[in-house]
This record gives sequence, C-alpha cells and structure tokens, in this order.
Amino acid sequence: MATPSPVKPEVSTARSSTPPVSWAWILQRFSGLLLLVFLAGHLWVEHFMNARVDVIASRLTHGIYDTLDIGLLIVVVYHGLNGLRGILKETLEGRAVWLDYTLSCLGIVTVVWGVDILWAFWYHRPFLIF
Amino acid sequence: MPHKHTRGYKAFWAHRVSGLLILGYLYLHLCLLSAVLLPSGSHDFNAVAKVVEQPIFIVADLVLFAIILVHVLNGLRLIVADFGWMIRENRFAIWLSMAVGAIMVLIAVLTLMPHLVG
Amino acid sequence: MRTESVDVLILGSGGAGLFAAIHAYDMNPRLKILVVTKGLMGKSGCTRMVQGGFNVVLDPADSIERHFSDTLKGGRYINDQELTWALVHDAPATIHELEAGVGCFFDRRPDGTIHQKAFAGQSFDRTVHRGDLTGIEIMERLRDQVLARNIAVLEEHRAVELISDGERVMGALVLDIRHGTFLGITARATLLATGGGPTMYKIAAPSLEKSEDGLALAFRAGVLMRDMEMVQYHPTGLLAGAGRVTGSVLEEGLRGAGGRLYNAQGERYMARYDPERMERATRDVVARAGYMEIMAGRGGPQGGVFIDVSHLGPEFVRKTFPGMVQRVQDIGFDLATGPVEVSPTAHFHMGGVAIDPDGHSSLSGLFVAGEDAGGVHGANRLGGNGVAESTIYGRRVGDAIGREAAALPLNPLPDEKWELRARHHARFWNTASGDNPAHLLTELRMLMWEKCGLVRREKDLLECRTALAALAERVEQISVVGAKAYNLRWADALNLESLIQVSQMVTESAVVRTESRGSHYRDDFPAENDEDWLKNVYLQASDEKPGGMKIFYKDVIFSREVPPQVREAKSHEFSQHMVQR
Amino acid sequence: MTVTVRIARTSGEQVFAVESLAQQTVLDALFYIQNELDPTVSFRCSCRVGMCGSCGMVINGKEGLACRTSLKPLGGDVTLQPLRHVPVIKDLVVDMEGFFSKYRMIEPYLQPRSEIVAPIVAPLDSHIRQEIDLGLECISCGLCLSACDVVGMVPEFLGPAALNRAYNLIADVRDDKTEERLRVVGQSRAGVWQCHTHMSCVEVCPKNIAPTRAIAHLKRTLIRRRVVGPKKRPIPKLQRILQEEI
Repeated sequence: MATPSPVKPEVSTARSSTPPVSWAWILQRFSGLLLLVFLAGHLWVEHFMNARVDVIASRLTHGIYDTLDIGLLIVVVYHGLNGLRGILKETLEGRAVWLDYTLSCLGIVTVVWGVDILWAFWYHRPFLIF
Repeated sequence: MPHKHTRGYKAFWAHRVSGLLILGYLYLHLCLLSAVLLPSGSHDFNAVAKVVEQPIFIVADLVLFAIILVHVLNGLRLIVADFGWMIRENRFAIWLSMAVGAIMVLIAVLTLMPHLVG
Repeated sequence: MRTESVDVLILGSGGAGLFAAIHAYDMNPRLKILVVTKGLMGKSGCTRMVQGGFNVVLDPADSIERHFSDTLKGGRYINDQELTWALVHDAPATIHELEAGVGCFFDRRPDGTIHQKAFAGQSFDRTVHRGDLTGIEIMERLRDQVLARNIAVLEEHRAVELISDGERVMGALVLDIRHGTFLGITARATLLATGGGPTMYKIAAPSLEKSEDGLALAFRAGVLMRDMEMVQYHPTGLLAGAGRVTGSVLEEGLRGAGGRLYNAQGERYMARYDPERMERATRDVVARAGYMEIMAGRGGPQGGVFIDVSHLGPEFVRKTFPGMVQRVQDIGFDLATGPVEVSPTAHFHMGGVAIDPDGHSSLSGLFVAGEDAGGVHGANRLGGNGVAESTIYGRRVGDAIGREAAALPLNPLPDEKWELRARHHARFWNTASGDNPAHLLTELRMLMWEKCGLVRREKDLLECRTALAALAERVEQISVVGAKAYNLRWADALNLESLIQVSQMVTESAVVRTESRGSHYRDDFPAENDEDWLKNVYLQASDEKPGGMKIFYKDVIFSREVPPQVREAKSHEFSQHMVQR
Repeated sequence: MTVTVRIARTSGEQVFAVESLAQQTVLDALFYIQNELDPTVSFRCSCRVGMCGSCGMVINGKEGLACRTSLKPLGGDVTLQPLRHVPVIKDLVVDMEGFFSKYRMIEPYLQPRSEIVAPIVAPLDSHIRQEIDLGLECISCGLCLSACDVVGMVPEFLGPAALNRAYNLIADVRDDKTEERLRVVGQSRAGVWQCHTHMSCVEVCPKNIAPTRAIAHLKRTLIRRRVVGPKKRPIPKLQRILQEEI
C-alpha cells in the first residue's frame, strides 16, 4: 500500500543553526572569475608582449610576473581539482573523505612543483626542491 | 530511441570535457617546463624556442585557446544563470557564447597568421 | 482475497474527497483513513479541471442572501434549500481556509485583495479564481496537505461495489487496476466522493476516466437518488474535430467578461432567446440556444456556434485567459483575435444521492459529498458553484465523519462473500468473443446525445429506454483479453456498465418530469410548470425485481425562501407519487 | 496521414500504423491503438487538456504530455517511451511515487505562521505576488524529473519540481518553515548545489515554469543567509474578514 506517512527530511535540523551552503560550489564560481583575470594576464604576458622564449624566461625573473604566475597556478590548481572532485563525487556514494585528502595533497604537490619551476627561473638554477 | 538531450546538457559536457582537458594540459605544461630545466640547468632557451615556434605548436596553442574559451564562456553563462538571468533564453545564451568564442579564435588565428605561414 | 479494515474509507480524490480526508483527520487524528482513487491522487476528477473559479461572498457590498437567491433562481427553485444555504454560508470560511490554511494563492486585485470576476447568472462579481486554471491550484495544494497527514492513499484503485445490506453500507469492493486484483475494504464510514461527470454524451467535458461510478454504485446499493434528469450542458465546449480535446470547456469567464456568441450567419443569436441577459444568461439557457441554432442549420463547419472575445482586445484576452488561449492554440486557432467554434457539451450532473447538509445518505455509514450528491444546484448549476460544492461539502462532510465515524460499527465480511462479488466484476474474462466496449461506448454516447440530450421528447425517451436495455445486455457479452494488470479494456467495460446504469436513471427521471425546467427541456412540454412541478423526482433501486427502479416525487420544501412565482407557501406535506419500473 | 507509432512496451517495442486526422494528438493515437489494434496496450490519462499531468511520456526522445502533443508536427514516425528516472509499472505507465518520494522530502505543504488567519493582502506589483506567480501552476507531471540528467547521475537529487515547490514556499511570506526548508534544499547531494544548470527542465515544462530559476534563487538565498544572516520577514497585511463568525 502506498502509504505516505509524513516523510521527514534526511538531514538533522537540530544541530546546524544556519542552512548549509556548499563552499566548493561558491569558491568554484569565485575562483573561476579570478582565473579569468589571471588567465587574461598570463596570455597577454606570454603571447602578446613579446613571445620569444628567452624573453619570457628572463621576464620571469621579475617579481611582478612571478607573482602573477604563482597566483594563476594556485587558482587554476584549485579550480581544476575542485572541478575534478565534483565529477568524482557524483559517482562516489556518500562523502568520500579520502578523496578530499588525496586531491588536497595532489593540489599542494602541484603548486609546490610549479613554484619550484618558477623559482628555478628566478635563481638561474635547475631545481630547488626536486 | 536514445533520449534527445537538450542544448544545456550538451553544453554541460563540453564544459566538463574542456575543463578536464585544461587540467591535463596544466600537468603537461609543468612536465614540459621541468623537462627543459632538468637536463641543462643552463637555461639555453634557444633550443626550446626552435621547437615551440614550429607551426604545429602554434596550431596546438590555438586549439588550447579554443578549449579554454569554451570553458570560460560557458562558465560565464552559468554564472549569469546563477543570478537568474538568461534562463528562458538559455538556447540563445549558448549560441551567443559560441559565437563570441568563434570570433575570438578567429582574431587569434589572424594574429598568429605570420608565425604560421612564415 | 486481500481484505482491509479502516475507520474511514473515502472513494475519490477530487476536491471533496481530499478536503474530507483532511478535515476528518484533523477532527480525529486517531481515525484510520484510507483514500481510494481511480487515477492518481488529486489528478483525476473534476475539481482538477476547474477553470473559472469559486463563487463566494467576500465583498461587504455583496451578501450571502444574494448568493443564495442567485443559486435558487439559477436552479429554478427545486434546490434543497438547506443544502444550498450550507453552500453559500460556508463559502467564505472555505476560501479563508484554502488561502490561509491549505496554501492556495488566488488572484488579486491591484490593491492586493482577492479578485472576484464576473460569471453568468449572478447579481454580483463573486468568482474567486487563479488565472483561468483554478482547479490546478486548489487540487495541488489539497494534495500537498494530504501528504502532510497520516492518511493512506491507494492510487489507481477503483471501487466496483458498495457492500450494503439495504440499511447500512459496510465498505466497498475495490479493484487494484495496476495488478488486476481485488481488495475488500470494510469501513465504519464510507464517503462517496467519486464525482459525477456525465460522459455518456457524444460531446462531454469531464476528464476521460470519469464514468459516474459513484452514482451507479450508490444506486445498486439501494441509496435514494434525486433529480437524476438534471444534466447540465455547458454552452461553450471546444470543437477539435476527431481529437479528444473536443468537448473540453472554454470557461464561463469568457462570457462573463463580455464574450459574444454568433451562429454561422454572423447573428448574435442570444438576442432571440434571452434579449435581456444575452450571453450572460444561465448555462441552461445559453446551451439550449446554441443547440437550437445548430439544429436549425445555422451551425458552423464542425456543427457548432462561435464564441468571439476578440473585441475585448487581444492583449486583455491573452493576459486574462492564458489557459484558454493556449488550449485553443493547441488545436490551431487564436482565441485572442478571432471566433472559435464551440458546441454545448455535457458538463455536470446536478442530480445525485439525496443527502442532508452533513452528507448523510439514506443508508447509514454512507456519506456523500461533491458531484455525487444531488440537490444543491436544483435544475441548473451556476458557473463557479461546482468547485464550491466539492470543497465546501468535502469540508462539511469530513467534519461530520470525524465526529461520527468512531462510533459507527465495523462489520468485516466473510471471505466467500468478497470472492463471490469479485467474480461478478471479472465476468468479462469468461466470454470468448463479444463487443468492443469502446464501440459500445460510442453507441451510448450517440444515443444519449440524440434521445436524452439537450432537447427531450417522450417518444425519444421511450426509444432511449429500449436501446439502453439492449446495450445493457450487450455489456454482458463484452470480452476482455490480455493480462489483468492495468487492463484498459476491462476498465472500459466497467465504465460502460456504470454509464449505462446512470443513463437509465437519467432517462427514467426525464420521462417522469413532464415540463421544462433548467437543464431539463421537454420539447413536448416546453413551458415551466410551477403549478405541478415544483417537485423533486426521487429514484431508488426496487426490491421487487432485480435491476428495477422505483420512482416517486415530492414537493420542494421552501424552508428559507419562497419563490416569487409561488404566491403563497404550500403546506409542507409530501404529495408523493410512485411509479414502478 | 499514416503515422507509424512505436511503443516501448514492457514486453518490448511494438509498432502500430495509425491513421491520423487533423487536430489529433499522441493521446488520440494511443486511444486508437488501444481501442482498435491492441487492447492490451496500457497508458495513463485523465483530463486530456494539460491540467492533470497524468499522460507524461517520452515522445520522440523528448518529454511531453501526450494530450498536448499534436501528431502532425512529429511527422510520420512517433516513438513513445515511458518517463525516465521513475519505475515503470506497465508499458507507458510509470510509478509516480518515484516523483512524489522526492517531492515529499521538501514538505511541500504550507505551514502557515500563526499570524496568518485570513488571506493576505498581496498587491499585483508586490514582490511576493510576482515571485510566486512564476512558479505556481505546476501540475506535478514529472516531465522535468525525467528530463533532468542530474537525477540520472545523482539519484538522491531532489529534482526540479520539488525544488521549485520549495522555493515557492520559501518565497511565500505566509509560510513559517523557511529555515527548515532551506536546510533541506541546501544538502550537498540531494540539494540545489547538485544542479548543473542544464535547464532541460525549463525546456520540457508544459506550464512554462523555469525550475532552474527557482534553484538559482535558492542558491543565492542560502548564500545570503550565510553571509548576512536571515532576512527580516514583515508580517503581511491581512484581508478584512467579512463575517465575524468565521
């Protein structure tokens, strides 16, 4: 018998005082917009100012460009891995905590790697860390 | 009969695939740079320049630019929709974003034409 | 066979059924309530299809007494005045509950108060509405409220028989359409709220699954019925060729707002029939006028007349009647800019089970609400009083059930009895070959339209009686094949059985009433005869022979208002007359 | 015009040839098939004018109401399949419990504030009237749920119709359960954050409702709550009650 007893929602309404928001969702939008700014800068610097490779390399020894690229790196890694997390979460039942840890570690490693490459330009030497 | 998917659904997959491709490119980019740095340490970029200034790399750059545009413009459309705008006009919005993307790719092609030809 | 015992069994999930379930539950939450519905909850039935709206007195310049008088006048004074009074009296409270409790949100005037629009036959603009598809709002919200309560619902289950011993109703035998199995349900109180829906006519408005099951069930259980000859034809049913949209109503608000009716020669023919009220005359008058025009050969290509609202301005029409504009657009015309072909369409059954204002029928344990009940509207219903009846009586009767059900006895039936009855309703499976019920239904619809429709004569009615008897016999020969689960042909056969039963009641009552009143028009007695016929025709299954019926009539009791044409109030004696058929 | 109608029945696809007349719909074709060609074909319908939402199905790959889909524009080939994302009972008949189980999650009924004892005054140009108007008239036909590919990917997702109803109740000043409703619609897997803005629901809705708009509103409401706190809700003016005894 299709007996509709009053169905209560699955969340416990007692604990949280404020309705939940998805920070991942919000930050994905913000990082996306921020990325737009960084990416525009990156493309302008790398492709339109003077696209010769050695010029780019020498330019990277100036702090301003370096900061631009580090910012771009952090945001793009966050945006990309957060997007990947969303895709993977769809197929994974429930809350997969290990996924968050794995992706966070991957993100940190990627950023350190990227920064290392930039610093390699800065200090005129192969690698600092790796 | 397979389900007829809406334009919004196709745009969603375009967004997703382009995003994954860009993420993949990010790692490729880092690997390439590392590969350049690792053996030499001397920062002899002329060898690198010879390779990356070949037309095939420029075409690859254009393709990357197009993929990024798909992701960026679609993302902007979604943010606009999150404000409740252009929802009933979604089909037009998708068309508009594609048109803007096409124009920008065209501009890029025209800009890089000298490198491609010469 | 599966059996089930509940305190309250509600048959039907329209406005009356769901509102009654809600009120019975709120009155006594310990009651075990079960709603059984032929379609999906809140989706099948007639309240759902309400377009125009809900008549209610809200404006201080209006009055309950005026609404009462309008309703009596529209009903040509054979209403049960106590029922009509309960309707108009409870209407404001019902609207308040629908808005503030149930969650409906009706249309507003610019100042923010509830908008009331003009309908035909009323001395005041008192029809509350939500656009021109009011039923959706009312039914969706009532359904939501049922979901909020511990009320069990069986969807796609149809009652095929009321279990009665001639004095008491003890429950119902129910067919589970999805599985093709039967379920015996015993109940302390049974509410019949399946709605009418006279679909036995060629052109008919109600939703397609309607087949007046409730009236047929009640009659077979031996319940007293009244005014069965009173079938309302809506003047403006859409004509869409061979499409099933044909017969669906273009709402009365079109005429209320000033819509005009033309015949094929471009005449505004209402001038001939009711020069004073024109298109805003009551439905019986306008529908008959349209029928006469069509019969006189002044009809359009599809055999209809034309409604035109384009002079009100396309902007106004599109904004005020978006649902109607869309419905007409679906069949390829534009209501906003030009005339649309329409025809009278069978719409509502004023007759039904005789009840008191709390919904008690002549059998104890059986309550009736909504279109299954008769007497509220007399000989003709005013537009906007229909949804009012279903919701107001749903509420009233729900309260009554909530108060009384716990004290009523529960008599479970032995299994053999259930089995026996179930076999009867599955008898179509035993026939090797026979008629297609869909074809029989078409025959019935033509027959009733021609012989017992808007214009009736004794000769036709007697022919109709014979033809109906022949059809009833052919129903026994129907053959149903395939799996029992969700078998639509079986449903067709059961529908046909109900419709023929009700058609017989309509015909027999129509033979008896030798005058014209409201929706009942006799070509051979074209005048309204107040001297002899301020009476109600009652009808009940006869004990003498199986399938027979006894018919008698009683004077109307003018308990609250004496009609102007009756100079002095008659004594309230019952002058009865009995006919046996 | 002869139309080839392919019906995805429980027992497999079956093909029928139907002679279609002007102004006929998919529903008319189904009736013809059931009455004349194969009485065992099952489908569901009630009102036949797009008010009850019983006859939703997938017509040539796209969700539609059989009663409001004309045969003519479909050409000579029509494929009918049951709605997606809900269990099939038989042939084209689906179990709408699959729809209502989600719908019930948001407690879809008005739970009025104690001050609401009469209809409220809601001028035509007022925010409440306009907001609610856009999402009313839902006939719970389930087309949006069937069209929603997110439900296909994340089965817990509440879906367009339920979220649209939730937004309507949250926008309704008469309702007292805004906080609770927001908690339900804000959930990570079932709630609004899962919506990928495909807007398939908007494209198939037979009543021209835009559930995506409602979902976008809910997202913004949730964020605003978190950032600036709950909004003050003024007590709406009540309409004067005519009768003292009500």
